[in-house]
Amino acid sequence: MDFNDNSEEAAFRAEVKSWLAKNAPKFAQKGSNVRREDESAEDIAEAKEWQALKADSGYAFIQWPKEYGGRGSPMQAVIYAQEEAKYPLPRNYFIIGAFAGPTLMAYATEEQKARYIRPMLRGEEVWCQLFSEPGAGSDLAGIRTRAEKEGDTWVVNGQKVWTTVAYMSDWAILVTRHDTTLPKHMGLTYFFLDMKSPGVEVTRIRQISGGSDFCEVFLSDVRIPDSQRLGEIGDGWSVCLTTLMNERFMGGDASRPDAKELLGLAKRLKIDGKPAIENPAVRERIAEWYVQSVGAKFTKFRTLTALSRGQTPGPENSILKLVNASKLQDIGAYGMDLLGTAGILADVDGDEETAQFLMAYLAAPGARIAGGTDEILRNIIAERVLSLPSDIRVDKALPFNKLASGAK
Amino acid sequence: MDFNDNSEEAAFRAEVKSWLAKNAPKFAQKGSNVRREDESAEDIAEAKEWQALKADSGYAFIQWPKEYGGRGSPMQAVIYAQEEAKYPLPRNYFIIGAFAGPTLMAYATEEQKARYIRPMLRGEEVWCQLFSEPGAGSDLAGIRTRAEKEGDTWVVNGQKVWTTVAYMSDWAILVTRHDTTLPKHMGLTYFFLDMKSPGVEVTRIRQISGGSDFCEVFLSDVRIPDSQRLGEIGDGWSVCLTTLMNERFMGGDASRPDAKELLGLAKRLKIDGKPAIENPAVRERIAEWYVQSVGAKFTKFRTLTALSRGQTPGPENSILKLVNASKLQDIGAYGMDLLGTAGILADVDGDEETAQFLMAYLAAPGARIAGGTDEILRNIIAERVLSLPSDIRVDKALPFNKLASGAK
Amino acid sequence: MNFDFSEEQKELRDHARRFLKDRCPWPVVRGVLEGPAPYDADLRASVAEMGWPATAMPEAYGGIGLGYVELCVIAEELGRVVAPIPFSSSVYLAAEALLLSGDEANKSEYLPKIVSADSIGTFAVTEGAGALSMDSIQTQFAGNRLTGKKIAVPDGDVASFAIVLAQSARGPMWTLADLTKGGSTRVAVKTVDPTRSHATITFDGAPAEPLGAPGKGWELTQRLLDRAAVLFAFEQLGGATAAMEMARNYSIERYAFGRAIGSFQAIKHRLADMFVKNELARSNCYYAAWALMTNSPELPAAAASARVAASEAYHFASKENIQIHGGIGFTWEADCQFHYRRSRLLGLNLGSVQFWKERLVSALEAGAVA
Amino acid sequence: MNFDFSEEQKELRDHARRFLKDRCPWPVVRGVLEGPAPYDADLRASVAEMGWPATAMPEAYGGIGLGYVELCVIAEELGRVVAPIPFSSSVYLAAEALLLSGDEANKSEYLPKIVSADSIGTFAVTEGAGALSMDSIQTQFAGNRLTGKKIAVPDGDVASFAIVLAQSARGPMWTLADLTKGGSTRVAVKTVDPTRSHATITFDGAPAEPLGAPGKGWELTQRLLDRAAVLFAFEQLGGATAAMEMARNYSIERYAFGRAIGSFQAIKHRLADMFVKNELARSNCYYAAWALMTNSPELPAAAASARVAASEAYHFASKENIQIHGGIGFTWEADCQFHYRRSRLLGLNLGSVQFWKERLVSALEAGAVA
Repeated sequence: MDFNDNSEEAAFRAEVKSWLAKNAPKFAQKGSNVRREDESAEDIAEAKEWQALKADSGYAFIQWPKEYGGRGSPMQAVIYAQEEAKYPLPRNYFIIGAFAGPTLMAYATEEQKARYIRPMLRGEEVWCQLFSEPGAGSDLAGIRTRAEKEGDTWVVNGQKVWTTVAYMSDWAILVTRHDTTLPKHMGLTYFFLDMKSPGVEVTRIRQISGGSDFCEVFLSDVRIPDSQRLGEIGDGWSVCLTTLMNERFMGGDASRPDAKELLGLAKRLKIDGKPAIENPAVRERIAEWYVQSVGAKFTKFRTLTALSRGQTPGPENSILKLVNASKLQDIGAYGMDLLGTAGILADVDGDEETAQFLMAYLAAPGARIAGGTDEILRNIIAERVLSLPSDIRVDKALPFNKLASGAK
Repeated sequence: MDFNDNSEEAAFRAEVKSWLAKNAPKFAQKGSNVRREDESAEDIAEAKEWQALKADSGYAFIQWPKEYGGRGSPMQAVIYAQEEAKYPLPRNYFIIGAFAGPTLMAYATEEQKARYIRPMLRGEEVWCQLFSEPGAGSDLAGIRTRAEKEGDTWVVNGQKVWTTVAYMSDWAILVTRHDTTLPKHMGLTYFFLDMKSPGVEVTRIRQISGGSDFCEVFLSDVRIPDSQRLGEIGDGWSVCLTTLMNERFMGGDASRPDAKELLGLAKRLKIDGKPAIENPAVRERIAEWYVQSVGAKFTKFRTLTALSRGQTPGPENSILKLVNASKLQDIGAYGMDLLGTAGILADVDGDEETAQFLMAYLAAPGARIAGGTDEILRNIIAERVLSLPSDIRVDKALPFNKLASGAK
Repeated sequence: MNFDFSEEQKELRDHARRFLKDRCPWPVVRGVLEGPAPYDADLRASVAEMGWPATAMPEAYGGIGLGYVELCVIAEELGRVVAPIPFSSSVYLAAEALLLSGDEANKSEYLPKIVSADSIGTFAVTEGAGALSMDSIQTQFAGNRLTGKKIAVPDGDVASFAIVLAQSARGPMWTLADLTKGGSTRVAVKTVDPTRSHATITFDGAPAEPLGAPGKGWELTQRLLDRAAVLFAFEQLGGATAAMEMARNYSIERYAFGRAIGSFQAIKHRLADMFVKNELARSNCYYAAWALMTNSPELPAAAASARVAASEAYHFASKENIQIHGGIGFTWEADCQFHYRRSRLLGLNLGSVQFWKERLVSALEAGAVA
Repeated sequence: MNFDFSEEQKELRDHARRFLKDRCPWPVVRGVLEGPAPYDADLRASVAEMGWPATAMPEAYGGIGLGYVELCVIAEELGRVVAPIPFSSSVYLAAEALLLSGDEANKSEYLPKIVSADSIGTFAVTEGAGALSMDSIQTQFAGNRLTGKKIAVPDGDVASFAIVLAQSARGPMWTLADLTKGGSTRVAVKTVDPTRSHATITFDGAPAEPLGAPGKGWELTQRLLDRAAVLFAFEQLGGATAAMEMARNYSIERYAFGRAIGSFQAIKHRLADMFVKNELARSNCYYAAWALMTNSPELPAAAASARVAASEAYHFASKENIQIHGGIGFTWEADCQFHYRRSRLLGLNLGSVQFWKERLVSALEAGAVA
């Protein structure tokens, strides 16, 4: 039991380090790995340039098969990501491609693959994913966006939401409902789509935290050639599952502030004239979150170990977002509590170390929902990991248009 | 807003106080309100004597209608109970009668009422309730005890469980299934039963805590005359609901140890050489449980206020057991934690004040289950108080013998 | 036993609820969140017309002296709608401070203006991060002038006077500063809840006068905190109840997997937990209202208990309300954020829940308890 | 990255699991719960035959020196079945104390007896209620004799020797007392978990000898606690996992309302929460096993972290296992009680979870952390 690379991994890491040392600083100087709301055309151009350079050196979408420009190695993808994270590089707008790509690989024609995959890998064309809808979030198969066939063309109408990078995307993957009289999962058909098509309108969504990480996409009589259908008519759910399987990438590290930042805050603040860090109640809280934090970190190491051994990672990875999102919300609120009445201030004398707790408090509700709500994640753990029976489903057999649906 | 009796209540309380002052001490000397496991025949005789005295003075089952020997006043019942609790009186074996009685009042013949209700009120005959079964706890309507009609007699076979005072009961109320081909709730029929009938066998159940508060009752070819049926054949569920409605008595006070006992413990123990009560982490916990404890206490006061005003109490009362049972478990475990390694001892130098935490830890699992599990109580709050939709029911329409059922 | 609002109090509540439903729907709150105004002036004026600031105020100062339970009723309703007006600063803090001070001249001068809403008053105490303690107070009062800086002062940007806790040669001191008379600078600050305005006030030799007994500023502050905590707790209780109702209603309207999401136990039981926390808070709040009304020696314990229960109930209800709303819940356009912001603001305005847990246990040790 | 058991370690685990499934089913545990025997002698003998006490023991003392990760593997399996044998006292405490002491003579004398199961050893430290501190130690060591009283000593009634923390003229002191040589009285005591026996030991001038450096008894105790905490944490982890599996299996078998109760989200999500806590504990335990194996400076933080996570995971799993079983779960005849009792015993044996949270934060402050 150790934390070391095996010899192959060590060699790859050395190679990556050296490549990054040579290539990253130029971009790191200009860019920043902090998300910015209103990037300039230059920011985007720079990010594309960096992605292209990575792709040309075999460091973009490393988990992809070699024939498409990857290295077929999830472990090497992780090692690369670890090393890349040490540089403040341009924002990555290309992550949707990482799982749109494998969907194309599985379902597109050879001509389409030749046309789309390389520009996707190189970031020349940005892709987005038109899946969620206002009425279909946790229940993705409940989408209502209609696709109607007119000759060799499909006419699509509907509204999509929570679409990352839609405002700057060139192409999209899209799931639609082509037949409302079929049961829910059987009436779905999957396409890819030119985002510059007439009838596509994108607006950005503002979140509680003030950020705008997502978009709404309105589709009005958007025409898609049947050649851009992926999978058979009515086979959209299977195609979706292909995409989602590739979306299950490595759970990210916990957002900050984490237990360590709380420890830092407690060292600076006072309670009853004594440093807060000397207060046993504060110490207990720090201990609790530290245990979660370290537990999450080493859980990820267990997953990496499976990858490193060429095995399929175990289910332990499924706990990470569930743990980290609530921890973020709780630590945010508790940091504000430690600040006392001053905790309400968005900015305590311009001090970023204190402001991060309020920011976490405002951002965390999104973390508990985006990418699978707490409730969906618990269901997944219960059903897929512990093999418990599924919820009683009333929506599987009935025609979609006979299902009960609420006002919203 | 005050905590005072209104004038009518004050008058009744004075009357009760004076009656108790005159009558209770004789029994209080002999008895004890602490539950004992293995009461003697004398203990039982004494309890019956006390119950008869109460009944003859109008203080037994005060909530019952006047014509049956009560006073028709839930508020007066509460006031009496408050005053009675000040004396260590004999254990009360007669509580099942309090809700078996109203069921008889509603469904029995005049002759039966004349025969059974007064001995029930006076404690001459002890009643028990044969409802729950090993396979039907939270889901009472899932009971399997069979009743088959042979002429004017029913032959009953099955097993009941969690039956309070069955081992000393003279009579029982009983719900059975007379037809397994009908849907679950429609195949039930309700009886009362002589516990001395051939084929009735009672054994006591031992709990984790070592106590034996409940019994199992085995029914083997027990013959019950049809005249002892309460309600129509197939109407058993409605009759059950009558019984259960009367069972919803005032939620009890929290069991001890509560926040105050924890405060007491913390004053005596040391952490790092200083009294535990000076430790802010300990103080936070005490505060949290005290808030719950006071909240529960005053919630009960709000219910009493409704009774006092002649109104139906609000739903707030439904939270009490849910809050108190988990609090008991948590305080038990935390008290043991404060004791440190010595917390494992059933008996720290014969010190009852410390032993109560371990006892609470062992008793609390029962408190979270008996009389409605935490989960059933949350469902009740959600559905009856907040009017949320019921769970999806797969068991309402199918014949009972077609329902899925597990190994246990 | 008579432990509930009276019929008259329930009528007052129903009346206030109807009034605020009409006058303070979400767009009014959103207007203050997104616009430049520090509060909704129309709502403030209507509330004054209704006589709400006069509720518990003695008649001698223009009040109607209904009583504190009635003021609690009003507070709960203002909390329900996340009212964006300077009510708590003036009525729970400034007016209560004046009443506690025993200073007749100042009471006669300022209290009627609070009643008529001609003036906004506030209480300026916080000076830095961390739990409040007299050690943390640097503001000096000398020669009837104040020097120092107060942060996170509620309505500090719009108040015309402030009761200010300061150090003085005679010990901790309450002082009254007329903020319209110069010597102080106010800067509105951004907080977690922009629907209630806050400011930094810098006193640079601002004229002020002593309020209450010299050297008693810290004791008076403790008494004020206990009294205000009860009223804040009712605002929190109102917010917690409204957030629960919002989540409950959404869970019935919103369908997923062919069912109302409120039929899933994950949601149902979360809502049941909200109800439990809210009812425990309500019972604690009623107890505290009784203690405030009767000036009971149990007030410190009862106020702390209500404050703790209501802070935690509102925190839970407001965050889980967003969670139950799912994706839409954390958008700017949704209304969930109002409770999420306000619960944090109210939960910190008088000091954190930990601060109040400590006060509670101190009160338990001192002995006057339920 | 190689952060998991190796194939060999997994084989050891599977082998141990099969062995214990066969040799330590619930009736064996119940036999000790209900009977007069302090432990199951057959199981103890078989475990010794399997060589488990030798797992991490250096070959010089009769061990096979496989290593600490392997001992952790064994501990997890013993925890799963709530093994009613004096293993932890001898192997995690007494043997580790001897190894830490550096006392060759005693190591050579006692360690082989632990390996062969000829002797049971224990560590006697607790003297009263409350968190452990050197102040609380009254037992005196003078003139090679011990005087004092130790409570809640694991296997104190059946151990033949004990390492005893005492005060001495040269400061805190470890001493080794041969309990078979008179001068001490042992009284078995009733605890929350009668499947593991405990005793009060009164030393009345019992002969004993110093163990380890004089004056270093407290430091040695700290180091022993860190090492033992890792092994106890694995027992707790095993118990937590087994309790979760028990609840999971029952929730699939048990039907209510026409459905397996495991199809209700109230139950499903509780089980998911158990899984989450157990996986966090597992990851923390692996980290601690690594730190123990490598004698890392991170051991104090890693051990405390594992101890906290595993204590809380087992507590949660064991109590919610009963809850999911419903009525049957809190009967004496059901097997749920074994985990419920053992989780509390293990959670307190080395000091409470709060005691370990404090140790954790102290270690974080000291700096060597993940």
